[in-house]
Amino acid sequence: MIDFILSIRQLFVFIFFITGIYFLLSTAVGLIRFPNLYTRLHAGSKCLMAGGISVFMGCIVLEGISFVSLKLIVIMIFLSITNPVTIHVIASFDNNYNLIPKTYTKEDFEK
Amino acid sequence: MLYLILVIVLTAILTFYRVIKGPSLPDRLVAMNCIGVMFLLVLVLLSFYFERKIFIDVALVYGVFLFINVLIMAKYLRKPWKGGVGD
Amino acid sequence: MIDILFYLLLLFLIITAFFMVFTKDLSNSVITLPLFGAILVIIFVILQAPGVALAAAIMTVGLTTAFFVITINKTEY
Amino acid sequence: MRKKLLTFILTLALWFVFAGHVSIQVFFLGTIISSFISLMMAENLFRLIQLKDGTKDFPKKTYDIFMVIIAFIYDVFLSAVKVSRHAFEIKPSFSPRIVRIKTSLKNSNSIATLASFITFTQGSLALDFDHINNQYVIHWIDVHSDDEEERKIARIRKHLNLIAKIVD
Repeated sequence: MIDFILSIRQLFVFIFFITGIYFLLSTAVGLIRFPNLYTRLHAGSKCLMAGGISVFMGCIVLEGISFVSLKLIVIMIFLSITNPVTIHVIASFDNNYNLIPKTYTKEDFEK
Repeated sequence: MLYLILVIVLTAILTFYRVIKGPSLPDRLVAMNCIGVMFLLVLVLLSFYFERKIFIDVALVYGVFLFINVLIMAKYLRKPWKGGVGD
Repeated sequence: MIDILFYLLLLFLIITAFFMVFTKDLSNSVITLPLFGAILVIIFVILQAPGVALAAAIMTVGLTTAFFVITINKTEY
Repeated sequence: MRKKLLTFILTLALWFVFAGHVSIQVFFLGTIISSFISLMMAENLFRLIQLKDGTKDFPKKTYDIFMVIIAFIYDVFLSAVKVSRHAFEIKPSFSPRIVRIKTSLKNSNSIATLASFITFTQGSLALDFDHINNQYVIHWIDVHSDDEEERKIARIRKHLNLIAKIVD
Protein backbone atom coordinates (compact mmCIF):
# COMPACT_ATOMS: atom_id res chain seq x y z
CA MET A 1 0.00 0.00 0.00
CA ILE A 2 2.80 2.42 0.89
CA ASP A 3 4.62 1.53 -2.32
CA PHE A 4 1.45 2.22 -4.29
CA ILE A 5 1.08 5.71 -2.75
CA LEU A 6 4.78 6.40 -3.40
CA SER A 7 4.47 5.39 -7.05
CA ILE A 8 1.38 7.60 -7.49
CA ARG A 9 3.30 10.53 -6.03
CA GLN A 10 6.28 9.90 -8.34
CA LEU A 11 3.92 9.78 -11.32
CA PHE A 12 2.34 13.13 -10.42
CA VAL A 13 5.77 14.74 -9.93
CA PHE A 14 6.88 13.42 -13.32
CA ILE A 15 3.76 14.76 -15.07
CA PHE A 16 4.09 18.20 -13.48
CA PHE A 17 7.77 18.51 -14.40
CA ILE A 18 7.19 17.40 -18.01
CA THR A 19 4.43 20.00 -18.48
CA GLY A 20 6.69 22.63 -16.92
CA ILE A 21 9.49 21.83 -19.38
CA TYR A 22 7.04 22.00 -22.30
CA PHE A 23 5.68 25.41 -21.34
CA LEU A 24 9.12 26.89 -20.65
CA LEU A 25 10.38 25.65 -24.05
CA SER A 26 7.32 27.16 -25.73
CA THR A 27 8.14 30.45 -23.96
CA ALA A 28 11.65 30.51 -25.43
CA VAL A 29 10.53 29.48 -28.93
CA GLY A 30 7.70 31.99 -28.86
CA LEU A 31 9.96 34.82 -27.78
CA ILE A 32 12.32 34.02 -30.65
CA ARG A 33 9.77 33.43 -33.43
CA PHE A 34 6.90 35.85 -32.83
CA PRO A 35 7.00 38.94 -35.07
CA ASN A 36 5.52 41.70 -32.92
CA LEU A 37 5.96 43.20 -29.44
CA TYR A 38 2.45 42.49 -28.21
CA THR A 39 2.47 38.88 -29.40
CA ARG A 40 5.77 38.46 -27.57
CA LEU A 41 4.05 39.79 -24.47
CA HIS A 42 1.46 37.01 -24.87
CA ALA A 43 4.23 34.41 -24.85
CA GLY A 44 5.95 36.13 -21.95
CA SER A 45 2.92 36.19 -19.68
CA LYS A 46 0.86 33.05 -20.16
CA CYS A 47 3.36 30.31 -21.02
CA LEU A 48 5.86 31.52 -18.43
CA MET A 49 3.29 31.55 -15.62
CA ALA A 50 1.96 28.11 -16.60
CA GLY A 51 5.48 26.67 -16.53
CA GLY A 52 6.29 28.29 -13.21
CA ILE A 53 3.08 27.17 -11.54
CA SER A 54 3.51 23.57 -12.74
CA VAL A 55 7.14 23.36 -11.53
CA PHE A 56 6.11 24.78 -8.14
CA MET A 57 3.22 22.28 -7.91
CA GLY A 58 5.64 19.44 -8.66
CA CYS A 59 7.93 20.62 -5.85
CA ILE A 60 4.98 20.85 -3.43
CA VAL A 61 3.83 17.30 -4.26
CA LEU A 62 7.41 16.06 -3.85
CA GLU A 63 7.83 17.74 -0.45
CA GLY A 64 4.50 16.90 1.23
CA ILE A 65 2.98 18.96 4.04
CA SER A 66 5.61 20.99 5.88
CA PHE A 67 6.82 24.57 6.31
CA VAL A 68 8.84 24.39 3.10
CA SER A 69 5.73 23.78 1.00
CA LEU A 70 4.01 26.72 2.74
CA LYS A 71 6.96 28.91 1.76
CA LEU A 72 6.69 27.65 -1.83
CA ILE A 73 2.98 28.53 -1.86
CA VAL A 74 3.86 32.06 -0.68
CA ILE A 75 6.39 32.44 -3.53
CA MET A 76 3.84 31.08 -6.05
CA ILE A 77 1.09 33.50 -4.98
CA PHE A 78 3.57 36.41 -5.05
CA LEU A 79 4.70 35.48 -8.56
CA SER A 80 1.15 35.10 -9.89
CA ILE A 81 0.17 38.49 -8.47
CA THR A 82 3.18 40.43 -9.71
CA ASN A 83 3.56 39.01 -13.23
CA PRO A 84 0.41 40.72 -14.69
CA VAL A 85 1.59 43.99 -13.16
CA THR A 86 4.96 43.59 -14.87
CA ILE A 87 3.41 42.74 -18.23
CA HIS A 88 1.01 45.67 -18.01
CA VAL A 89 3.82 48.09 -17.16
CA ILE A 90 5.93 46.88 -20.10
CA ALA A 91 2.91 47.04 -22.43
CA SER A 92 2.39 50.70 -21.60
CA PHE A 93 6.11 51.41 -22.17
CA ASP A 94 5.69 53.25 -25.45
CA ASN A 95 2.20 54.34 -26.47
CA ASN A 96 2.27 53.26 -30.10
CA TYR A 97 -1.24 51.86 -30.33
CA ASN A 98 -3.08 55.06 -31.28
CA LEU A 99 -4.47 55.65 -27.83
CA ILE A 100 -4.54 59.19 -26.57
CA PRO A 101 -5.46 59.37 -22.88
CA LYS A 102 -8.52 61.47 -22.25
CA THR A 103 -6.95 63.56 -19.52
CA TYR A 104 -4.83 65.41 -22.07
CA THR A 105 -6.90 67.65 -24.32
CA LYS A 106 -5.98 68.43 -27.90
CA GLU A 107 -4.72 71.90 -27.06
CA ASP A 108 -2.07 70.42 -24.80
CA PHE A 109 -0.58 68.50 -27.70
CA GLU A 110 -0.56 71.56 -29.95
CA LYS A 111 1.86 73.37 -27.66
CA MET B 1 16.08 16.49 -11.07
CA LEU B 2 19.42 17.60 -12.51
CA TYR B 3 18.29 17.09 -16.10
CA LEU B 4 15.42 19.50 -15.42
CA ILE B 5 17.87 22.18 -14.24
CA LEU B 6 20.03 21.63 -17.34
CA VAL B 7 17.02 22.02 -19.65
CA ILE B 8 15.90 25.22 -17.91
CA VAL B 9 19.40 26.76 -18.17
CA LEU B 10 19.53 25.85 -21.88
CA THR B 11 16.12 27.50 -22.29
CA ALA B 12 17.48 30.64 -20.63
CA ILE B 13 20.41 30.68 -23.08
CA LEU B 14 17.90 30.38 -25.96
CA THR B 15 15.89 33.28 -24.56
CA PHE B 16 19.04 35.43 -24.30
CA TYR B 17 18.99 35.64 -28.11
CA ARG B 18 16.08 38.08 -27.81
CA VAL B 19 18.10 40.25 -25.41
CA ILE B 20 20.98 40.43 -27.90
CA LYS B 21 18.87 41.07 -31.01
CA GLY B 22 15.82 42.94 -29.82
CA PRO B 23 14.64 45.77 -32.06
CA SER B 24 13.43 47.97 -29.26
CA LEU B 25 13.80 48.38 -25.51
CA PRO B 26 10.55 46.67 -24.28
CA ASP B 27 11.48 43.46 -26.13
CA ARG B 28 14.69 43.25 -24.15
CA LEU B 29 12.77 43.99 -20.95
CA VAL B 30 10.30 41.14 -21.55
CA ALA B 31 13.15 38.73 -22.27
CA MET B 32 14.96 39.87 -19.11
CA ASN B 33 11.84 39.21 -17.03
CA CYS B 34 11.49 35.70 -18.51
CA ILE B 35 15.14 34.81 -17.82
CA GLY B 36 14.77 36.12 -14.26
CA VAL B 37 11.77 33.89 -13.50
CA MET B 38 13.59 30.89 -15.03
CA PHE B 39 16.55 31.50 -12.71
CA LEU B 40 14.16 31.65 -9.75
CA LEU B 41 12.91 28.19 -10.71
CA VAL B 42 16.54 27.01 -10.93
CA LEU B 43 17.20 28.30 -7.39
CA VAL B 44 14.17 26.44 -6.00
CA LEU B 45 15.13 23.20 -7.77
CA LEU B 46 18.76 23.46 -6.57
CA SER B 47 17.44 23.71 -3.01
CA PHE B 48 15.65 20.39 -3.53
CA TYR B 49 18.73 18.82 -5.14
CA PHE B 50 21.14 19.72 -2.30
CA GLU B 51 18.40 19.16 0.36
CA ARG B 52 19.22 22.34 2.27
CA LYS B 53 16.18 24.40 3.27
CA ILE B 54 17.94 27.76 3.55
CA PHE B 55 18.34 28.09 -0.21
CA ILE B 56 14.61 28.78 -0.58
CA ASP B 57 15.15 32.06 1.30
CA VAL B 58 17.62 33.09 -1.40
CA ALA B 59 14.94 32.42 -4.01
CA LEU B 60 12.37 34.50 -2.08
CA VAL B 61 14.66 37.53 -1.73
CA TYR B 62 15.68 37.25 -5.37
CA GLY B 63 12.05 37.18 -6.52
CA VAL B 64 11.17 40.34 -4.58
CA PHE B 65 14.14 42.25 -5.97
CA LEU B 66 13.46 41.09 -9.54
CA PHE B 67 9.96 42.60 -9.38
CA ILE B 68 11.30 45.91 -8.03
CA ASN B 69 13.96 45.99 -10.78
CA VAL B 70 11.50 45.71 -13.64
CA LEU B 71 9.30 48.44 -12.17
CA ILE B 72 12.24 50.82 -11.72
CA MET B 73 13.46 50.20 -15.28
CA ALA B 74 10.00 50.75 -16.77
CA LYS B 75 9.58 53.99 -14.85
CA TYR B 76 12.96 55.63 -15.42
CA LEU B 77 14.02 54.38 -18.86
CA ARG B 78 10.91 55.57 -20.70
CA LYS B 79 11.18 58.64 -22.85
CA PRO B 80 8.92 61.57 -21.92
CA TRP B 81 5.83 62.51 -23.89
CA LYS B 82 6.04 64.56 -27.05
CA GLY B 83 4.06 67.38 -25.51
CA GLY B 84 6.36 67.38 -22.55
CA VAL B 85 3.49 66.74 -20.16
CA GLY B 86 4.87 63.40 -18.88
CA ASP B 87 4.91 62.62 -15.22
CA MET C 1 26.94 15.70 -13.72
CA ILE C 2 26.94 18.90 -11.67
CA ASP C 3 30.14 19.91 -13.49
CA ILE C 4 28.29 20.26 -16.80
CA LEU C 5 25.83 22.67 -15.20
CA PHE C 6 28.69 24.62 -13.62
CA TYR C 7 30.60 25.03 -16.90
CA LEU C 8 27.37 25.95 -18.73
CA LEU C 9 26.72 28.71 -16.21
CA LEU C 10 30.30 29.98 -16.56
CA LEU C 11 29.85 30.12 -20.35
CA PHE C 12 26.62 32.09 -19.90
CA LEU C 13 28.43 34.46 -17.50
CA ILE C 14 31.09 35.17 -20.13
CA ILE C 15 28.44 35.80 -22.81
CA THR C 16 26.55 38.30 -20.65
CA ALA C 17 29.76 40.07 -19.61
CA PHE C 18 30.93 40.50 -23.23
CA PHE C 19 27.49 41.73 -24.28
CA MET C 20 27.47 44.25 -21.41
CA VAL C 21 30.82 45.70 -22.43
CA PHE C 22 30.52 45.79 -26.22
CA THR C 23 27.04 47.24 -26.88
CA LYS C 24 26.62 50.77 -28.18
CA ASP C 25 23.52 51.80 -26.25
CA LEU C 26 23.92 52.29 -22.51
CA SER C 27 20.42 51.15 -21.49
CA ASN C 28 20.97 47.74 -23.13
CA SER C 29 23.98 47.30 -20.91
CA VAL C 30 21.94 48.18 -17.81
CA ILE C 31 19.22 45.65 -18.71
CA THR C 32 21.81 42.84 -18.83
CA LEU C 33 23.28 43.73 -15.42
CA PRO C 34 20.70 41.86 -13.22
CA LEU C 35 21.14 38.74 -15.36
CA PHE C 36 24.87 38.86 -14.58
CA GLY C 37 24.02 39.11 -10.88
CA ALA C 38 21.54 36.24 -11.07
CA ILE C 39 24.10 33.90 -12.64
CA LEU C 40 26.55 34.90 -9.92
CA VAL C 41 23.93 34.02 -7.27
CA ILE C 42 23.39 30.57 -8.81
CA ILE C 43 27.15 29.94 -8.89
CA PHE C 44 27.39 30.86 -5.20
CA VAL C 45 24.51 28.48 -4.43
CA ILE C 46 26.25 25.62 -6.26
CA LEU C 47 29.44 26.34 -4.27
CA GLN C 48 27.39 25.90 -1.01
CA ALA C 49 27.54 29.48 0.26
CA PRO C 50 24.04 30.73 1.14
CA GLY C 51 25.15 33.86 3.05
CA VAL C 52 27.21 35.19 0.17
CA ALA C 53 24.35 34.35 -2.17
CA LEU C 54 21.89 36.40 -0.08
CA ALA C 55 24.27 39.38 0.00
CA ALA C 56 24.90 39.13 -3.75
CA ALA C 57 21.17 38.90 -4.45
CA ILE C 58 20.52 42.11 -2.54
CA MET C 59 23.56 43.99 -3.86
CA THR C 60 23.92 43.01 -7.50
CA VAL C 61 20.31 42.34 -8.45
CA GLY C 62 18.72 45.03 -6.33
CA LEU C 63 20.66 48.13 -5.44
CA THR C 64 23.36 48.49 -8.09
CA THR C 65 20.90 48.27 -10.98
CA ALA C 66 18.58 50.81 -9.39
CA PHE C 67 21.42 53.30 -8.88
CA PHE C 68 22.66 52.89 -12.46
CA VAL C 69 19.17 53.30 -13.91
CA ILE C 70 18.49 56.49 -11.95
CA THR C 71 21.91 57.87 -12.92
CA ILE C 72 21.28 57.23 -16.63
CA ASN C 73 17.88 58.88 -16.34
CA LYS C 74 19.41 62.01 -14.80
CA THR C 75 22.19 62.35 -17.37
CA GLU C 76 20.83 61.32 -20.77
CA TYR C 77 17.24 62.41 -20.95
CA MET D 1 -10.50 46.76 16.80
CA ARG D 2 -11.46 43.87 14.53
CA LYS D 3 -9.18 45.18 11.79
CA LYS D 4 -6.21 45.34 14.17
CA LEU D 5 -6.86 41.81 15.44
CA LEU D 6 -7.14 40.42 11.90
CA THR D 7 -3.91 42.15 10.84
CA PHE D 8 -2.15 40.79 13.95
CA ILE D 9 -3.19 37.20 13.25
CA LEU D 10 -2.23 37.36 9.57
CA THR D 11 1.19 38.91 10.26
CA LEU D 12 1.95 36.36 12.97
CA ALA D 13 1.06 33.52 10.61
CA LEU D 14 3.34 34.98 7.93
CA TRP D 15 6.11 35.32 10.53
CA PHE D 16 5.81 31.64 11.45
CA VAL D 17 5.91 30.62 7.79
CA PHE D 18 9.07 32.63 7.19
CA ALA D 19 10.75 31.42 10.40
CA GLY D 20 10.35 27.76 9.40
CA HIS D 21 9.88 26.16 12.83
CA VAL D 22 7.65 26.61 15.90
CA SER D 23 9.33 27.47 19.21
CA ILE D 24 8.82 29.87 22.13
CA GLN D 25 11.48 32.40 21.03
CA VAL D 26 9.94 32.77 17.58
CA PHE D 27 6.53 33.31 19.19
CA PHE D 28 7.75 36.10 21.53
CA LEU D 29 9.68 38.02 18.86
CA GLY D 30 6.84 37.61 16.38
CA THR D 31 4.31 38.90 18.91
CA ILE D 32 6.31 42.07 19.53
CA ILE D 33 6.96 42.84 15.87
CA SER D 34 3.48 42.01 14.57
CA SER D 35 1.85 44.06 17.34
CA PHE D 36 3.93 47.05 16.21
CA ILE D 37 2.88 46.46 12.61
CA SER D 38 -0.82 46.06 13.46
CA LEU D 39 -0.84 49.21 15.62
CA MET D 40 0.82 51.31 12.94
CA MET D 41 -0.50 50.08 9.61
CA ALA D 42 -3.95 48.52 10.16
CA GLU D 43 -5.93 51.54 8.97
CA ASN D 44 -3.80 52.07 5.86
CA LEU D 45 -3.91 48.38 4.99
CA PHE D 46 -7.69 48.16 5.13
CA ARG D 47 -8.09 51.40 3.25
CA LEU D 48 -6.28 49.77 0.31
CA ILE D 49 -8.12 46.43 0.42
CA GLN D 50 -11.82 47.18 0.09
CA LEU D 51 -13.98 44.10 0.49
CA LYS D 52 -17.73 44.14 -0.02
CA ASP D 53 -19.59 44.86 3.25
CA GLY D 54 -16.34 44.98 5.25
CA THR D 55 -15.38 41.79 7.08
CA LYS D 56 -18.93 40.49 7.49
CA ASP D 57 -19.74 36.95 6.26
CA PHE D 58 -16.13 35.84 6.45
CA PRO D 59 -16.46 32.04 5.79
CA LYS D 60 -18.60 32.49 2.68
CA LYS D 61 -16.18 35.11 1.41
CA THR D 62 -13.18 32.79 1.81
CA TYR D 63 -15.07 30.19 -0.25
CA ASP D 64 -15.58 32.77 -3.00
CA ILE D 65 -11.90 33.76 -2.94
CA PHE D 66 -10.96 30.09 -3.22
CA MET D 67 -13.23 29.68 -6.25
CA VAL D 68 -11.60 32.74 -7.86
CA ILE D 69 -8.13 31.24 -7.38
CA ILE D 70 -9.25 27.93 -8.92
CA ALA D 71 -10.70 29.75 -11.94
CA PHE D 72 -7.44 31.73 -12.23
CA ILE D 73 -5.20 28.64 -12.40
CA TYR D 74 -7.58 26.86 -14.82
CA ASP D 75 -7.53 29.87 -17.17
CA VAL D 76 -3.74 30.09 -17.03
CA PHE D 77 -3.27 26.49 -18.19
CA LEU D 78 -6.02 26.63 -20.82
CA SER D 79 -4.62 29.78 -22.40
CA ALA D 80 -0.98 28.65 -22.26
CA VAL D 81 -1.88 25.61 -24.36
CA LYS D 82 -3.34 27.89 -27.05
CA VAL D 83 -0.33 30.21 -27.16
CA SER D 84 2.17 27.33 -27.17
CA ARG D 85 0.30 25.81 -30.11
CA HIS D 86 0.97 29.03 -32.00
CA ALA D 87 4.64 28.87 -31.03
CA PHE D 88 5.31 25.43 -32.54
CA GLU D 89 3.52 25.96 -35.85
CA ILE D 90 5.56 25.94 -39.05
CA LYS D 91 4.23 29.30 -40.22
CA PRO D 92 2.80 31.30 -37.29
CA SER D 93 -0.42 32.98 -38.34
CA PHE D 94 -1.99 35.76 -36.33
CA SER D 95 -4.82 38.19 -36.85
CA PRO D 96 -4.43 40.64 -33.97
CA ARG D 97 -6.98 43.30 -33.16
CA ILE D 98 -7.45 46.03 -30.55
CA VAL D 99 -10.86 46.12 -28.89
CA ARG D 100 -12.44 48.42 -26.30
CA ILE D 101 -14.78 46.96 -23.68
CA LYS D 102 -17.00 48.89 -21.28
CA THR D 103 -17.27 47.72 -17.68
CA SER D 104 -19.65 48.55 -14.87
CA LEU D 105 -17.12 48.23 -12.02
CA LYS D 106 -16.56 51.36 -9.97
CA ASN D 107 -14.03 50.33 -7.35
CA SER D 108 -10.39 50.83 -8.29
CA ASN D 109 -9.45 47.60 -6.53
CA SER D 110 -11.81 45.43 -8.60
CA ILE D 111 -10.64 47.14 -11.79
CA ALA D 112 -7.07 46.03 -11.08
CA THR D 113 -8.22 42.48 -10.31
CA LEU D 114 -10.19 42.24 -13.55
CA ALA D 115 -7.18 43.59 -15.48
CA SER D 116 -4.99 40.77 -14.22
CA PHE D 117 -7.78 38.32 -15.10
CA ILE D 118 -7.95 39.69 -18.65
CA THR D 119 -4.20 39.25 -19.01
CA PHE D 120 -4.54 35.54 -18.26
CA THR D 121 -7.68 34.60 -20.20
CA GLN D 122 -7.43 33.06 -23.65
CA GLY D 123 -5.52 35.24 -26.05
CA SER D 124 -6.19 38.63 -24.52
CA LEU D 125 -3.90 41.25 -23.01
CA ALA D 126 -4.98 44.33 -21.09
CA LEU D 127 -3.10 47.35 -22.41
CA ASP D 128 -4.68 50.35 -20.71
CA PHE D 129 -7.77 51.68 -18.93
CA ASP D 130 -9.75 54.85 -19.55
CA HIS D 131 -10.96 56.38 -16.32
CA ILE D 132 -13.34 58.75 -18.06
CA ASN D 133 -15.34 56.30 -20.19
CA ASN D 134 -14.84 53.20 -17.94
CA GLN D 135 -13.48 50.98 -20.69
CA TYR D 136 -10.53 48.65 -21.10
CA VAL D 137 -8.22 48.58 -24.11
CA ILE D 138 -7.54 44.95 -24.97
CA HIS D 139 -5.22 43.34 -27.52
CA TRP D 140 -6.49 40.00 -28.91
CA ILE D 141 -4.10 37.53 -30.52
CA ASP D 142 -6.49 35.82 -32.96
CA VAL D 143 -9.93 37.15 -33.83
CA HIS D 144 -11.08 36.08 -37.29
CA SER D 145 -14.64 37.45 -37.41
CA ASP D 146 -17.06 39.57 -35.44
CA ASP D 147 -19.05 36.62 -34.05
CA GLU D 148 -15.92 35.20 -32.45
CA GLU D 149 -15.31 38.56 -30.85
CA GLU D 150 -18.78 38.51 -29.30
CA ARG D 151 -18.21 35.05 -27.86
CA LYS D 152 -14.91 36.08 -26.31
CA ILE D 153 -16.41 39.19 -24.79
CA ALA D 154 -19.09 37.02 -23.19
CA ARG D 155 -16.33 34.97 -21.53
CA ILE D 156 -15.01 38.12 -19.89
CA ARG D 157 -18.50 38.96 -18.58
CA LYS D 158 -18.44 35.67 -16.66
CA HIS D 159 -15.26 36.70 -14.83
CA LEU D 160 -16.78 40.10 -14.16
CA ASN D 161 -19.76 38.54 -12.38
CA LEU D 162 -17.38 36.36 -10.36
CA ILE D 163 -15.35 39.35 -9.17
CA ALA D 164 -18.35 41.57 -8.46
CA LYS D 165 -19.45 39.03 -5.84
CA ILE D 166 -16.37 39.66 -3.70
CA VAL D 167 -15.14 43.21 -4.21
CA ASP D 168 -16.99 46.25 -5.63
